[in-house]
Amino acid sequence: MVPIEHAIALSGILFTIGTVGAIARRNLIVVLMSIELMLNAVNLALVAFSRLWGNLDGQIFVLMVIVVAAAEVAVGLGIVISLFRNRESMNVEDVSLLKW
Amino acid sequence: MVDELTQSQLLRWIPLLPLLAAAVHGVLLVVVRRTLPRGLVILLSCGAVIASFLLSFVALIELVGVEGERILVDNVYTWIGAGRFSADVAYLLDPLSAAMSLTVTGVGSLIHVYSIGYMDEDHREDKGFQRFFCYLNLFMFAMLTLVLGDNLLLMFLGWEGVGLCSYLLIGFWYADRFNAYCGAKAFIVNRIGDFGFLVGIFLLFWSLADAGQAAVAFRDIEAGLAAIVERTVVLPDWLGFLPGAPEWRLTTLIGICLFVGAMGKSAQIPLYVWLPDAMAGPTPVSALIHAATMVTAGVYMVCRMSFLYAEAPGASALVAWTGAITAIFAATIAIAQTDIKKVLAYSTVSQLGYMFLAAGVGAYSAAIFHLVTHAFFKALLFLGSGAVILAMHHEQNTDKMGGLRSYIPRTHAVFGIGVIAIAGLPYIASGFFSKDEILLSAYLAHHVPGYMALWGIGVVTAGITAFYMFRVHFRTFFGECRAPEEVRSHIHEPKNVVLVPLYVLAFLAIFGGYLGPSEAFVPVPDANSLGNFLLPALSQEAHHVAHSTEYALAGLTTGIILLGILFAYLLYVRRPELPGRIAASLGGLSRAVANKYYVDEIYDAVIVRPLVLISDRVFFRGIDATLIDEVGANGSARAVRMLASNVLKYLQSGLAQGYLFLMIAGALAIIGYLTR
Amino acid sequence: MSVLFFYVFAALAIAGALGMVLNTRNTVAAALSLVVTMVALGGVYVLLGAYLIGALQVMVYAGAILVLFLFVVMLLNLRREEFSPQRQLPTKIAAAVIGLLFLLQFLRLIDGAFGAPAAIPADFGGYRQVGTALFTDYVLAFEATSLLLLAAMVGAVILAKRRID
Amino acid sequence: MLVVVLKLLFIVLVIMAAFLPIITWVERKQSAVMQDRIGANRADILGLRILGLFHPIADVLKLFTKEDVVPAGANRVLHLLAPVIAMVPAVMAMAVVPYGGVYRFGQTELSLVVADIDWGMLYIFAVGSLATYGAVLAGWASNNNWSLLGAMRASSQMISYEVTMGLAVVGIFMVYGTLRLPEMAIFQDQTFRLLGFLELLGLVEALPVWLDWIRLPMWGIFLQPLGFILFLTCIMAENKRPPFDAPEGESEIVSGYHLEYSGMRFGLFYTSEFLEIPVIGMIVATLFLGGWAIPFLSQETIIGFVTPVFGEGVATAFCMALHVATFLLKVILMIWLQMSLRWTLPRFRYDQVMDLCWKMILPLSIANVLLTGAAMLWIGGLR
Repeated sequence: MVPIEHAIALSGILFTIGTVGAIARRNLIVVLMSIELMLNAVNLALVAFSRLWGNLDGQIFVLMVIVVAAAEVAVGLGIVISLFRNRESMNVEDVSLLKW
Repeated sequence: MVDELTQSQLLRWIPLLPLLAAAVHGVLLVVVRRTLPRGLVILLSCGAVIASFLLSFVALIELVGVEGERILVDNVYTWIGAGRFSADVAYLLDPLSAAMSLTVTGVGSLIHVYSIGYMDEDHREDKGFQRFFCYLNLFMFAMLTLVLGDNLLLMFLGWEGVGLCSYLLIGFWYADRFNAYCGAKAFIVNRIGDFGFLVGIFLLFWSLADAGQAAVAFRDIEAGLAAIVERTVVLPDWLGFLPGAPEWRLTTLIGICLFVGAMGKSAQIPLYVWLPDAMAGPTPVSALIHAATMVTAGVYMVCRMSFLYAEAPGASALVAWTGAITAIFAATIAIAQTDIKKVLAYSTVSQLGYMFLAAGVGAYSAAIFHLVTHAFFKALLFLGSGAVILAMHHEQNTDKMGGLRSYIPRTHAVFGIGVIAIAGLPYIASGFFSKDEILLSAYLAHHVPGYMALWGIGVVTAGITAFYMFRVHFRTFFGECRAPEEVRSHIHEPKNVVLVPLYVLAFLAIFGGYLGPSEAFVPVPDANSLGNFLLPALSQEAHHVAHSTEYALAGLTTGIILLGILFAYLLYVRRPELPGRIAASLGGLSRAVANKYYVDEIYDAVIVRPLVLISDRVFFRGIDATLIDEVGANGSARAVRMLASNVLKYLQSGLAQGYLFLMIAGALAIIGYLTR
Repeated sequence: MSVLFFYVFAALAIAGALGMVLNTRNTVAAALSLVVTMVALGGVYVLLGAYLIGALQVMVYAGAILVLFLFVVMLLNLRREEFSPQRQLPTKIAAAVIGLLFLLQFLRLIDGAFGAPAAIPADFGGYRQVGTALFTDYVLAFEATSLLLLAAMVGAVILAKRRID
Repeated sequence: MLVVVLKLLFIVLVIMAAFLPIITWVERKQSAVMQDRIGANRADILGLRILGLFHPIADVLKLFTKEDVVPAGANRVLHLLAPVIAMVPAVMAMAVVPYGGVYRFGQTELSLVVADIDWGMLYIFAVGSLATYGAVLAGWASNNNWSLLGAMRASSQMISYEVTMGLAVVGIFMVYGTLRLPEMAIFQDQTFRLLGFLELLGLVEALPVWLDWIRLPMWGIFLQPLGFILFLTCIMAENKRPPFDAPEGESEIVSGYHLEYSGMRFGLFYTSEFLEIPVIGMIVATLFLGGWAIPFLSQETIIGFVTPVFGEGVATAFCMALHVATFLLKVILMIWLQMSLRWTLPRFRYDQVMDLCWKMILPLSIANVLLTGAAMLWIGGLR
């Protein structure tokens, strides 16, 4: 029997890693992947809780999250591509025009 | 508590039909911007009103058919439902509202028909014709809502509605600034009254709510009133001079507040000033709104709340005295007016005074009776004057008239009937019975302080009324014509569409009184049918008095009336030069009277100017412009801008990761705080 | 047995995640290590009784999303990161610190917060149960997601389309 | 445990050791036959060359002895890893495919499937979706633009066809009401009256009894013909062989993603490709051809027929063997079908491949789902 606490701890760790990656990395694609990782961590937590309470809603939520993630990736990569076309760069810091 | 009463789906259509007509007109005029052909307009508007008249008649028959408590209700839907407070859009037909609605719709239909002829020349001018009938129908709806509404809120809706329509119609010929000004004046003065009315409603509702009887429907209020009858309120010291201070009964206070509303709507001292100016509107409007129906709304309201006033002697006394003083005050002003419509306006004010006098002394049925008869003959008079004005090509000044008898005999006849009716000659005038009943009840009202004085004032006013009405009549129709030649050549009888309503009204003006004469004069069983019909709806105890006293009083009154007529005859037919000399000899007094005692000027100086000054200097320039706009709105905005543009903007680095960092940090902080 | 598997999968997942984040030279390698994480997570789901989710996890994430990532990387033909590998230190430190704080906070919160897992019916989390729930109670949300996907598709096409001018 | 291992060994050995070489030989021979050549008859041992049956062995020897080149500037690790990754999914997929029913010997029950999991089809899809990586990584790792092009073609083609493949079999799932392959096989063990639809349509009150004998096995191919065609197309496109070999496309991008591979690593790609052929066969056979089921001949019948002579144990074993044989037969049939298709059809142009997926198969499979649902509701309503 899988210990639920550890599953949730795992999700926390993955989420942390994803966060750090999303903050620290400059490569746009890697940032996107880190966000995916964060989403997955959340999914894991949801699944763990659904197992904990014996309630399927959590898994439904996971399905929704997966769908959203897919959509997000599609649009995000679209942005990446057009960005790369326009300024030949993958560096997040090169796209900081939208400021004061 | 309404549910076990007899339901009748019919009632809702009485107010609804005119509303529909008005809506059609309004949509066409405002949205589609097209006017119907004249015939359709007439068919629609007059059709709607006449239909609702017939409906009210049917409803009356249904009502008489009801055994037990004579009440019909029609719950349309729940208008406002909030917790234990709920106000329905529900219509209630009891004898009182039945009489009212019949009067309103009946006179209303006649005047609608009359307007077809009167507004004739407006129908080729821009949309005027249709606009007029749109307003008129809207007014009918509002008035009927006021009359038939079964709760205070609905009544208030109608109350405001009629105010709006009166404003719109007074300023109907808005091209002339003066008319627009008169409309505004009427509206504002009414607002003052409405404020009092509203306060009264709130006071009543909350005091009932305190007693756990929260209600707005009249019947519920009546039921719950017992809970607050004993309540008293302590007046502040600076009101110590008031009679009965420092402790008043709550009902008295409520009654006074409501009566303030009545003052405004029904043009009582001190809020009567708008009514004479309201004559700026078309004559049918003056007849319908400012004589027959709307201005009587106050009287109706007092009668409707009679159960309250019966418990509020102080308020009743105030009502009675206000009515009496207004009656004689307006009558004296009317003596010196030359504008025919102004005279009628002041006579309306004074007749309303009569009604309030009656209501004040507790003779509500008499008040309603007089209301009905007055509706008949005053409408007749106004329409008659309208006919005269038409004939004289919109000349209203009686100085420019005279001797019209020979030019327009029919109009002369009907107008004469109206004059007799209002003067109240026995048996041939509807005015006689109602006025006499009022005076009688005033004479018997021992519970009202100074009732003899009230009665005396009533009698004198009767005389004065007779005098000035005949004065107008003589000045208009007798003597030699003072009109300029080119006008004189065109004087003509109005069209039949104008005359027919006049005939009908003339008939009513004569025989309308037989709706409810006292047995003393018409010795048949249940002669005072209207009174007996009304009694159950009102909380009033019928008075019993020896016929001899009635004869004596009536005789006295009649004598004084005849005296007034005689004076008028002497002064304006026999010796037309006398009045000028008398006026000259009286000097200042006559000038004061001619200038309506300078009341408008006084108000202007004392209230209007200071108010305007303060509003402009202090409230507008001082508080609004400076404090709120500059400091409040712009100041805060400026502050935010400074902060943002100098400090906070550096947070927006454009680096998404920076935002993410801040977001996480914030989330951490919140979580840490919540789970500390 | 399953506990053992769980720890193996967990270790794989963490390793993959770290590999993804720490690999600053090679984007494809990063994506691959993320694939490892995804597959491992799929295993964890199965161990937690979410069979359908497990399968979908592998199918969607490992099978589609990450392939999409690789596809883009190849399309743009990013051999190595075009910008200097040395990063300004403060960002890294800040990220590390905030991450650490978050982790501590999280662990503090979940420490001993849960009781024993509830008893679950057979084929809990199987496609039948989840599907039933999805198409009865959550059908509206389901439809909404379909709309979301449509919008995302259109958006992606518009974004990535090469402007012809 | 042991049983599982045995099953695993059986399936792997049968497929890998027995099928693979033969398939390669068949490929050659069939092409030769279809192209009217005398092919694959050179390799000989001691001068005897039985229809070139030694060629597979020669191939293997050649591949092992060839030099193994890693191109300059390639990513070594991934370059090494790619072929293996390409190999794995095919093998994993075999785990859930039943090659026989459930048999009881005395107390013990033996079910001839390695892993009998409830969500078998999902498992297959999941594993299959991983197959993309092999090609993609190979193409990217070997630092060659042709390879890269091939890899990109491969990735997009496979992702696209995964979607449609999933949709194509939804109809089957609806009919069978399960995702578990053994159950599917059992379901297809039934039969149905060919002319039953006449009753359903109300054309006749009740069929005459003798017509009841005109029956068909309840195979997916009969219940879901459209689904069968679509699924076969998709799964063949997944295994990037002609006519779907745009990712390799010798004439355009010089043999695409495994351009830079040589020796046994190329061999691995080659093998995985050929390995997928029987796997596809197994899956299709299980889904659409009734798996191990023998039409009109249920397990009880066979056992009951043989038992009096040889006793129950033998009978069961016989039946088991019969079932496995049937299954392999069907698989071989499928392999033959794929082969002939591969040698019949020319290669699609790349855009045609994608159009076929998104503009033909996707709408058709959705339509198939809708039709199936409607039909099931209708029939259910009639029942």
